Amino acid sequence: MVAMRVLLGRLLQLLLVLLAVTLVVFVLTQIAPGDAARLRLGPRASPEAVSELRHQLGLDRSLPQQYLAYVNRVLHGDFGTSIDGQRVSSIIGQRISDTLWLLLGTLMLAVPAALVLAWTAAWFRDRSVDHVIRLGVLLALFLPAFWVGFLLIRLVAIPTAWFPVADLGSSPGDLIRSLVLPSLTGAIILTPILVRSLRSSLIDVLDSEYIAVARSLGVGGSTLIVRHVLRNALGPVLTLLALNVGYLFFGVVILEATFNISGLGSALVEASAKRDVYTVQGITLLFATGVVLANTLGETAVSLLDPRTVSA
Amino acid sequence: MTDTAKIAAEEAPPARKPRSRRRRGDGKVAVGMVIVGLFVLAAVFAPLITSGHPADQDLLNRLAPPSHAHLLGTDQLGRDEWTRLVYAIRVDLRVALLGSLIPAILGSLIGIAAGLGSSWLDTAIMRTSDIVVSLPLFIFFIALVGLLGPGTGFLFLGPGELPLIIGFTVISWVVYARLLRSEVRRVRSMDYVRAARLGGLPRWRVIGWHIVPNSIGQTVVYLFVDVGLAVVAISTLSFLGVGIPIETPEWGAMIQSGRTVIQTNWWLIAAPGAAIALIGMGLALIGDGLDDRIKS
Amino acid sequence: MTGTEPVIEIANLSIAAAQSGVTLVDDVSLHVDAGECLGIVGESGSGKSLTLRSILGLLPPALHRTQGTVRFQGEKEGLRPVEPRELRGHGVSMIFQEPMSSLNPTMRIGDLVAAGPRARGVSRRAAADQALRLLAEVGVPHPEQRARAWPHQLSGGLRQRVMIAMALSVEPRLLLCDEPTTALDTTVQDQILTLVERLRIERGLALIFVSHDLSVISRIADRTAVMYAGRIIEHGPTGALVDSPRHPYTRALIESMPQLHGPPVRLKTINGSPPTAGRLPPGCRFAPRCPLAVDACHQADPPLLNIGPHRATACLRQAEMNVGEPV
Amino acid sequence: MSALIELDDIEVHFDVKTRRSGTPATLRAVDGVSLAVERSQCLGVVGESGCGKSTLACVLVGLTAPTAGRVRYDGREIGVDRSKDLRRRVQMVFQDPVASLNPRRRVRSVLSELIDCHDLVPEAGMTSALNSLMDMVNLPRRVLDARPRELSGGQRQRVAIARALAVQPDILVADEAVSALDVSAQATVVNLLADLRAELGLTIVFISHDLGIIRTLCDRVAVMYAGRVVEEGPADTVFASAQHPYTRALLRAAPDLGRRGTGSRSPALEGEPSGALDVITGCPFVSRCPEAEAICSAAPPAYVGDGTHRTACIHAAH
Amino acid sequence: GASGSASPEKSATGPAKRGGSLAMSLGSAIDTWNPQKALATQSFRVFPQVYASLLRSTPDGKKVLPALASSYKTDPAAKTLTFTLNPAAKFSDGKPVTSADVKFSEGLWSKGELYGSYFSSIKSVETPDPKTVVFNLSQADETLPAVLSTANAAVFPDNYGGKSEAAYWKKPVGAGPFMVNKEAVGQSISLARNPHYYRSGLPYLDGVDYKVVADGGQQLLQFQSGAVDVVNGVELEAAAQYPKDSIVGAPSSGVSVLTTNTKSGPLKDGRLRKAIALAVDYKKLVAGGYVGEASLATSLLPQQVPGVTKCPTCTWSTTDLAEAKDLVEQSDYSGQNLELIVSSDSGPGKLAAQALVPMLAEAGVKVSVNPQPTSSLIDKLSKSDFQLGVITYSALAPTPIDPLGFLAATGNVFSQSDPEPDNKALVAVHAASTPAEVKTAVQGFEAAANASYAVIPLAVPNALDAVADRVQGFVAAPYQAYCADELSIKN
Ligand SMILES: Nc1ncnc2c1ncn2[C@@H]1O[C@H](COP(=O)(O)OP(=O)(O)OP(=O)(O)O)[C@@H](O)[C@H]1O
Ligand SMILES: Nc1ncnc2c1ncn2[C@@H]1O[C@H](COP(=O)(O)OP(=O)(O)OP(=O)(O)O)[C@@H](O)[C@H]1O
Ligand SMILES: [Mg+2]
Ligand SMILES: [Mg+2]
Repeated sequence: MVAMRVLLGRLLQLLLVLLAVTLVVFVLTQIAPGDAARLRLGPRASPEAVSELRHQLGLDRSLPQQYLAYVNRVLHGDFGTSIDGQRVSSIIGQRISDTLWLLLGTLMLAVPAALVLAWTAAWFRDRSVDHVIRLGVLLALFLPAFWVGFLLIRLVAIPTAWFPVADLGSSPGDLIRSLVLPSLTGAIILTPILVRSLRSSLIDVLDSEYIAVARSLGVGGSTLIVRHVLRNALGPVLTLLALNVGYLFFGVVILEATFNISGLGSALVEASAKRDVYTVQGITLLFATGVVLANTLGETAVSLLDPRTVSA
Repeated sequence: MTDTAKIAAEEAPPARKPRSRRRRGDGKVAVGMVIVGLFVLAAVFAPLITSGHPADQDLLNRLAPPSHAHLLGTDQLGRDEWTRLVYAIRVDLRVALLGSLIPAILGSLIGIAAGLGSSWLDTAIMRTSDIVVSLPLFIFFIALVGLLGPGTGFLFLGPGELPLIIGFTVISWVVYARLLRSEVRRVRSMDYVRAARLGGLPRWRVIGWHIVPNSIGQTVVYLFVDVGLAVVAISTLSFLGVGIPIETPEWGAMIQSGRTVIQTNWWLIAAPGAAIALIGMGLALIGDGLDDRIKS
Repeated sequence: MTGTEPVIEIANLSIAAAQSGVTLVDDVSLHVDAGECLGIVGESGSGKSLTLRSILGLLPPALHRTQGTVRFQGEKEGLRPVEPRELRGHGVSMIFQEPMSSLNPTMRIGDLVAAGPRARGVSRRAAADQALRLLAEVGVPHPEQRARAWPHQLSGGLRQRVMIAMALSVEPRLLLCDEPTTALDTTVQDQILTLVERLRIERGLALIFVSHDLSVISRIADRTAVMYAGRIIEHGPTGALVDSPRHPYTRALIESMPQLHGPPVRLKTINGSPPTAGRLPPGCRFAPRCPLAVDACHQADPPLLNIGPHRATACLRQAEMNVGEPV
Repeated sequence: MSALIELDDIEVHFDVKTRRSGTPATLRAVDGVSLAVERSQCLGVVGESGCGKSTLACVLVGLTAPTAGRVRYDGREIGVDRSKDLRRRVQMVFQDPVASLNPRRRVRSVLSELIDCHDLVPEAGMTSALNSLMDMVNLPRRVLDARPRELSGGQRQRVAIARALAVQPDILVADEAVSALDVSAQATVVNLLADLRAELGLTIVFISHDLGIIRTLCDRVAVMYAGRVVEEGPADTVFASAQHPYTRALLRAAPDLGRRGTGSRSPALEGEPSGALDVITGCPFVSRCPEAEAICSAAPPAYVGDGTHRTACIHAAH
Repeated sequence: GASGSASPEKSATGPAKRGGSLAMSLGSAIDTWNPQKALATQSFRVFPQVYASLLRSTPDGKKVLPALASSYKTDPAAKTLTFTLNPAAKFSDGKPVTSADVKFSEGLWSKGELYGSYFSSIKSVETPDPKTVVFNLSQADETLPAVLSTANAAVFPDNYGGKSEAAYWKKPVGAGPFMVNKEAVGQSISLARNPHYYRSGLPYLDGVDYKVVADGGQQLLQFQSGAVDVVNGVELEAAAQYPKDSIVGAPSSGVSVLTTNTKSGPLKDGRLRKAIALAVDYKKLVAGGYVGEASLATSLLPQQVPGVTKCPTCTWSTTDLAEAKDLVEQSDYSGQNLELIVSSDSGPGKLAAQALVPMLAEAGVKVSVNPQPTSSLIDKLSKSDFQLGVITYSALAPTPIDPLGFLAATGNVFSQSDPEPDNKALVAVHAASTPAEVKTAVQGFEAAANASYAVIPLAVPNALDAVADRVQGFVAAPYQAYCADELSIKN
């Protein structure tokens, strides 16, 4: 009942944010110089052809009308056509899998690593292990991802020739091998962000009286870690992850550029350089929706996990 | 002997001050200050510690290895890498600083307004910031700057710098606003603030002397980290070809252009990256140290 | 009380901060007999909680025990030296001050009370049943219903009852109470104290009860130890200790307490404030504030000396105090 | 009656959202309280947590606007938006010694700021004014140059009192001003307040849950339960012959050195204070009252008693 | 040209074997499948794999060979050109190539906005029978066979094989050695063996996978890691990073030019344009901006192209800083910043553009470099939305018609300068019957171009490809039109 209510509230907010997203994306592309029709048809097209296409694209209508039409199109899953004359939805379809693989790879490395490091640092807090981890985290926080990628390529990929340095493989084996270095790079960037907050939230939990109580009752080992500590630290981790999804997407864009992976990120960079408005619109909208969904999912999970907000 | 010991003991609290003065986090702040200080000094006295101008080319002496004349060798156009590395501090730090300070000030003002203002203002600001944080702003940023191009310089800013600063402002005011709002709300209900109000102090004085000074601690801490992150972001964006023009000495662009010679002249990539990480860490150490200090 | 075997015996316990090496608890020795309640009273920061927590090895990571042994009377064997982790969940349990923060917010009441037995290997069913019995025993109304509730749904008094049920769930012989009633209202404090007393009698529990409030201690404790700046400075049967304190600090403590009975009097005060750990004065730590202090008091820290059956004090001038200035 | 400050049927209701369903509800923090304090008198207010003591204090000093009712100062009605001078006359000392002082300001600047603000002494006299404030609260003068973190809890609380005194108030409202202190520091502060009252003729409203301190310090005492005053009268009468069953239970439940022993007895009172959210039609205490009768839950009992001692209980014998 | 041109051909070892596929990199995406509209050089590297023309040339471009046409003959007056189609010539869908297809295609060629002028001498096309095509010429045209051997003269199925025009250009069908299998626009093109290829037994490869790797550094990495077998157009500055023997160079048919917007902005002033030309230190530019992998330009048209000769009166590649400064002084230029656009994708120019900046600054001209992806560069150039641009254009056929035609079609590389000399030269070359006449026409054009300084040749960059060891049969092709049908994988 209450869970329903939480969910409904979230959903409402989600709609609101998505509306804002479409508005931002729309404004974004309005600011862009150049005329979509002219860009599409090329320099040699006749003015008649251009104005014909302008009409077809609805560019001759008022801005609010255009916006409504745009939202309407998007709602019907129509993201328009790129300069190259491709359906934006098919570009997204082609490219999304690489991006998802990268996200998955990065998360699969970063989250466990962050848990282990944060746990170690929190458990041995203020001892040398903790200091080393914190210093390392501090340093890693400011490593430019693309630079780390280059170094990995130069120091690992080329000498060993184990890992492909571009594209994601198609067979499972190749895929995994080609994901190793990009994911590692992503994890090197993401992990420190997670560790920093995770450590302090773990310390909060470890220092809390209820952990002392559990230990005083002889609870220990994995029960203590999982049931008593992690359960309580999970909320902050999820919140943090959800909050960082936008940053994570940015990271994936960098990874794609660094390792020449043709996912959505590189498509976005290419398209915006080409002033390919519809493609930019489609991809940013997709990323934004992803972020908003992840946020909503994270927040909902957190509030569902916390009995204080849900239980009846 | 015993007498002096006794006196010492009685005066203990004030006399042993030095002990308490060296607070937690001082070591970190010191190390951070040294690192950042060195960078700042290098930027200020760049002409003294480098030879020539960062744009000076020596096309006949391309990709020279490190030597006495060229501490880090030369790049593809025969420009002295060390000189570019040092002059890049000016660009990167200037943009990062402005790109963090402006949102910090703006966001803080908004945060204070939200924390102190009426509840509908607070609601309005917080709802807006809710929406803003749930947007992939960096993605928008790439799209926007990519679509708009770098533009020309503005006042003392070089080409491409103003869009970056504006972009950072749009992205990070939210963090500051939220941070300060919650701090202001916390401090606002502290008894000493209520006491100040009861004492009849004017509203602005309560805000300026009691609420704000006690609220901005975390903001300052975050500001240091944020400047470091901004340096990383600037270089990342120019790596993606968004932002600062290529001929400007800028760490990200230097790494990007060193990419073709990664095999032979790896230091052209290694040095700027190390500079980014180092100054970031210096800034973060100061921030962390201040944080320790605030928390202890 | 006399003649019974002690349940626990703590000898020469010292606790220091790991980094600065500052001693926070200094050479504390205690013992509690079966069914007996030992009260520890002292001002904030005097080291009461640390002493108690160190028994179960629950010191904060920045602190560690520098010396001292704990000997515990097992169920079959006699008094023997033990390590803290042996006592956790076996023979000793503890109740804390803040009933809210002591309960894991993400676990239901029933699971919380069952956690101890579960850790000892009791089956889920049996532990759950036991939890219900315990909840009823500590006076939680509608235990079946409450067992499914979350901690935040309970009032302060109920939370503390749940905490006590949790402590009892491992069938302790010794219950450590760290200011369990300080955060509670007067009437609820009264209920909890009554409950603890009842349980102690019914279950034959030994108690160490820590409080900064001598009146609470005087209500519940058979014997009382007074702590000051990390040391026990006086120790004796509660009645005797309150009626004729043999340490100036104890006396000052009593005199500074407002009374509900007798004619209202102006409170007595103690000069200065307690020393900070690490900046102890030479000699007796109370000397700088002591109205009776003589030169000798500033020279060396007086040891805790027995001055009669079950009574000890760490004051050079205890003899004068016995004769008694007007109390 | 020549009351210096008077509360007339004060109600403070908060609109809150219930945690369970998020539906809005009204929380009756203070529910019809009338009190009067005469000049140089000390009124003690006791009651359990959440009964509305702090809210009442905030109404007195003008930090909270009452939902209904009037506050009168010296016969004049005063609201929340008080003039600077009026504001100065009612000062407050807070509970938490840590939160009650600005951690970034030295004692001197905090005090002189307030004195400045009201132009109470000429610029030249500032130092001596500050020194005499320190003397007044029995603190060494060097405390003026200390920061709060360098002071002990008792010292801080005395600085907080000095701050209140700096603007030369007529009334001091002390909200649990000593509860967070150790007994020895507590005694110092209680004595200080008693002295100030004697020396300066200060009027004091002293809020506490510690009956012993109230008894030591106050002339009159008001016992609150669930936002209402259930009994009010001269301290010695109330302590000697409490009329309300709740007051009696409170007295019985309070631990006291003079009444020791472990003899197992039943608790003075069962149950816990009900939430302020519940709608109360009759006597708020009815659910816990050992003497409750059917009529008690029908309507709130009227006060019985004489001009000095009144009790809101049908059983009160006056 | 140190590393490159030393080994023009990778020595073939052993007999070629069938099977396998190769991965090749492209420095930028192809801009269109329609050769009549293609501007990007990279497109012309892909076209020969998919399309076939009536004729083809040897890789070095020196000799014209039969292709879809098994033979051709001219009448004595050289006014008709009669082609007999190879009976084996089939499109990749198995349909035979007929004279109707050629006639249809010719219609497209001569209508082409960019390259239509190449075919201006073709008056009409006759198809006496399915396997014979007769081109009636307005005049004798020596250059036509060379033009007909390029992708500009690719043969498409009549009426697009029944498809709509748009659908056809999405996935075209040609008679080349391979056919389009899968394309991810802007990223990769996967070609599969054409089973109906007219040269029997060829191609050896089962497929070719092109992928766009715009970044020179990435190209290198991918080549080193074996992800790419052939790098088409090695970025000059990365050439030294490749294994020595993997680089294959060919005499370049391209020129790197600095083009100016002569219609608007300060560069309307010819004096400023000349000043810029004189301010450049070409030797240093070649050494630094082209990392030594180039030679000095002596003409605006590619020097390697037969018929193009050095123009004696031209001042290309001369430096005179003093005069440059004077000219800047005299000009209307008021010191504002000029934007210099250049392709950010691999290929020569990015470095050169940056190298130009201080040289021009010394003469008092302020320039800033703005790299753009090739596609938006072309876009900006063709909209005259630029001030300065560095681009490299290449001849696709061994005749001056090709570069001249390109220059004319693009308004003198988008400079919008007076098209008169281009057209005049074009007509003259078409009409020329002796090499001397060609020479005169070309030199007249050069002189006019030199006088206007609308387009300034900067250098003749080497065309370098990197070829992995396992590739056999790779031959460097100066005219880009390298056909992969003889490529194979070593055992
Ligand atoms: N984690 C810690 N690190 C350093 N010092 C500590 C730590 N925990 C406690 N202390 C110090 O140890 C001393 C004794 O603390 P303890 O908690 O035992 O006091 P207490 O008598 O229980 O006081 P209270 O009545 O306030 O609970 C205090 O001076 C305190 O400052
Ligand atoms: N601003 C507010 N908004 C909502 N509810 C409030 C607010 N302030 C106080 N309350 C509620 O009003 C009731 C009375 O609170 P108040 O602080 O006056 O109690 P108290 O008697 O001072 O308690 P304590 O002894 O715990 O200090 C409580 O239930 C409290 O939760
Ligand atoms: Mg304690
Ligand atoms: Mg209160």
